[in-house]
Amino acid sequence: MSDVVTREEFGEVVVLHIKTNSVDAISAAAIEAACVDMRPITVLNFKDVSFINSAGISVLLKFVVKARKAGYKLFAMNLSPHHQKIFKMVEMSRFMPTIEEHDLAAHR
Amino acid sequence: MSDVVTREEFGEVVVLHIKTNSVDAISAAAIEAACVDMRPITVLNFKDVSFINSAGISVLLKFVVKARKAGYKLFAMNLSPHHQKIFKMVEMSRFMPTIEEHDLAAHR
Amino acid sequence: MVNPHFVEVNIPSDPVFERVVRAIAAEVGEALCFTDERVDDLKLAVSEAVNNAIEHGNKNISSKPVEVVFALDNDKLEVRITDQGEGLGSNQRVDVWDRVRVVEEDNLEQGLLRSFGMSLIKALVDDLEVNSSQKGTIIVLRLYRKGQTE
Amino acid sequence: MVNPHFVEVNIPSDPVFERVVRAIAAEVGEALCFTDERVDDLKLAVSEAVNNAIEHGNKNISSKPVEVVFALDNDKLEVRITDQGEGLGSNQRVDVWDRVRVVEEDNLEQGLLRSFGMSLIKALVDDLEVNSSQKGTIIVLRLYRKGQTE
Ligand SMILES: Nc1ncnc2c1ncn2[C@@H]1O[C@H](COP(=O)(O)OP(=O)(O)O)[C@@H](O)[C@H]1O
Ligand SMILES: Nc1ncnc2c1ncn2[C@@H]1O[C@H](COP(=O)(O)OP(=O)(O)O)[C@@H](O)[C@H]1O
Repeated sequence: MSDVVTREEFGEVVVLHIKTNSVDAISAAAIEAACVDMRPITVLNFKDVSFINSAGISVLLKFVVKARKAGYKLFAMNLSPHHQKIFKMVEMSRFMPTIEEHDLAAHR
Repeated sequence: MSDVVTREEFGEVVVLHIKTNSVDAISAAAIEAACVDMRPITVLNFKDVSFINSAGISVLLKFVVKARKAGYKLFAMNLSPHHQKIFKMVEMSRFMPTIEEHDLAAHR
Repeated sequence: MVNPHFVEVNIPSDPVFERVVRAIAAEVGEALCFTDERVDDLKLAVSEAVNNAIEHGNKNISSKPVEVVFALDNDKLEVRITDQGEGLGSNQRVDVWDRVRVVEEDNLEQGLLRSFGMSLIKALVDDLEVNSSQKGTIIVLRLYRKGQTE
Repeated sequence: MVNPHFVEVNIPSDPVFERVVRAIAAEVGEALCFTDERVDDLKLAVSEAVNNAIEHGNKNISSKPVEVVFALDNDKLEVRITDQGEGLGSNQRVDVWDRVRVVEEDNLEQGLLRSFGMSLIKALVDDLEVNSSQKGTIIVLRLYRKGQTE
């Protein structure tokens, strides 16, 4: 497991905490490495992320593809208002809707 | 009162929370403006500060001078390890020793 | 401030240095008192343009520099990104970027649609100009200081 | 990475742009995998040198640029800060900065001692070189990648 993403599991859920502030071409490989072991509910936590560009979105799409193949649900948590806007613009939000911290409580 | 510094008072204490991440020539004037109304125990909270240069130290010295004139005690709180090192190097720590959050509890 | 003010930077064509230009964009945006949201838009637009210059323009040949000039004046910020590539080719025209490209079911497997970056830039800035020849490409982004034009 | 790699920046002589150079220093330090502490040292040293170039060198005349070159190679980072001032004068010699200047009781009222910035730079980097003439000053900072030399 890399430092760039840390895992937290409970029930059917895995939360992948992205620990780099920049989701871009440089951090893409390390983030993609976390894509291997997803769960029926997979949540990407963007709390520490202050920047995502199209190279970053490309790597996030790998999670989308993987989740769809497995029939898993994929969510984004703690996305900044700016990134919510960007995700809406490129319709990423259709494939990775946002979830609130408290919505996960039921699974804990 | 400026956005750059916010005040919190209790008992003999005033905590001045420095809200800019950079204590430098650019933010100096706004920080100095908070120097006017000190208390017998004045604490500068550096929690949000990630950078201090010599122009920044110069403005902090104004607090030192003012505190000494009034016979007040001046402390630094939540100084990063890097800035603790710098304050020791330039012997700023003699004039503005560090204090821990919990040491203030007695005054609350 | 006397106008205009120029911040000029040259980076090698290695994607790691895109972060350098993005950091400059953030500081310049703050110096101009842009809102946080606008600074984020600026950083993203600059990031996409610089990555294109590194990748499509200079083909990741690190000895070929990408030059970025930030021209700050009273009413706008202009950012010029110049590479030494072979230009965009005649099939790439600015009007194709008028619609923001979106992620689509059919394209998921292949990753993003082409023209994703350029259409994002166009959506985020007030004004986009592309000057391209066989000697390279200059992308000019403009952000006006009094709110957005759209 | 092919070596050396250069990141070059020109800023106007206005203290607001020192933050731009400092942001570059932070990104360059991270690209070289410096520890957080070493990145902080680098940012502070660069900040002091750039402020001196703006203030003492170019006398805050914003149309006079300060040039900063970051040269990255396998074993070190070299930062060259160049201004167009009149030089340090014969009374400023590098050896006076060997001791870190400290805040003293007697000087509190006047603010900091002179030579505070330069002695800080000298303490923070592995190597400091000053080349000064009536045409300007070049300060060269070096940080070696395998630990500090002291
Ligand atoms: N600086 C450039 N030099 C040459 N071609 C470019 C440049 N910038 C963009 N292009 C061309 O425009 C296309 C669209 O770019 P973009 O929207 O960023 O999408 P992507 O980078 O994903 O292909 C690129 O695929 C490339 O062919
Ligand atoms: N780039 C420069 N050009 C001319 N003089 C300089 C330059 N940098 C430093 N100096 C001289 O060296 C002195 C020491 O600088 P420094 O240690 O940073 O202290 P300070 O800036 O507080 O005076 C300055 O007062 C100035 O006379």
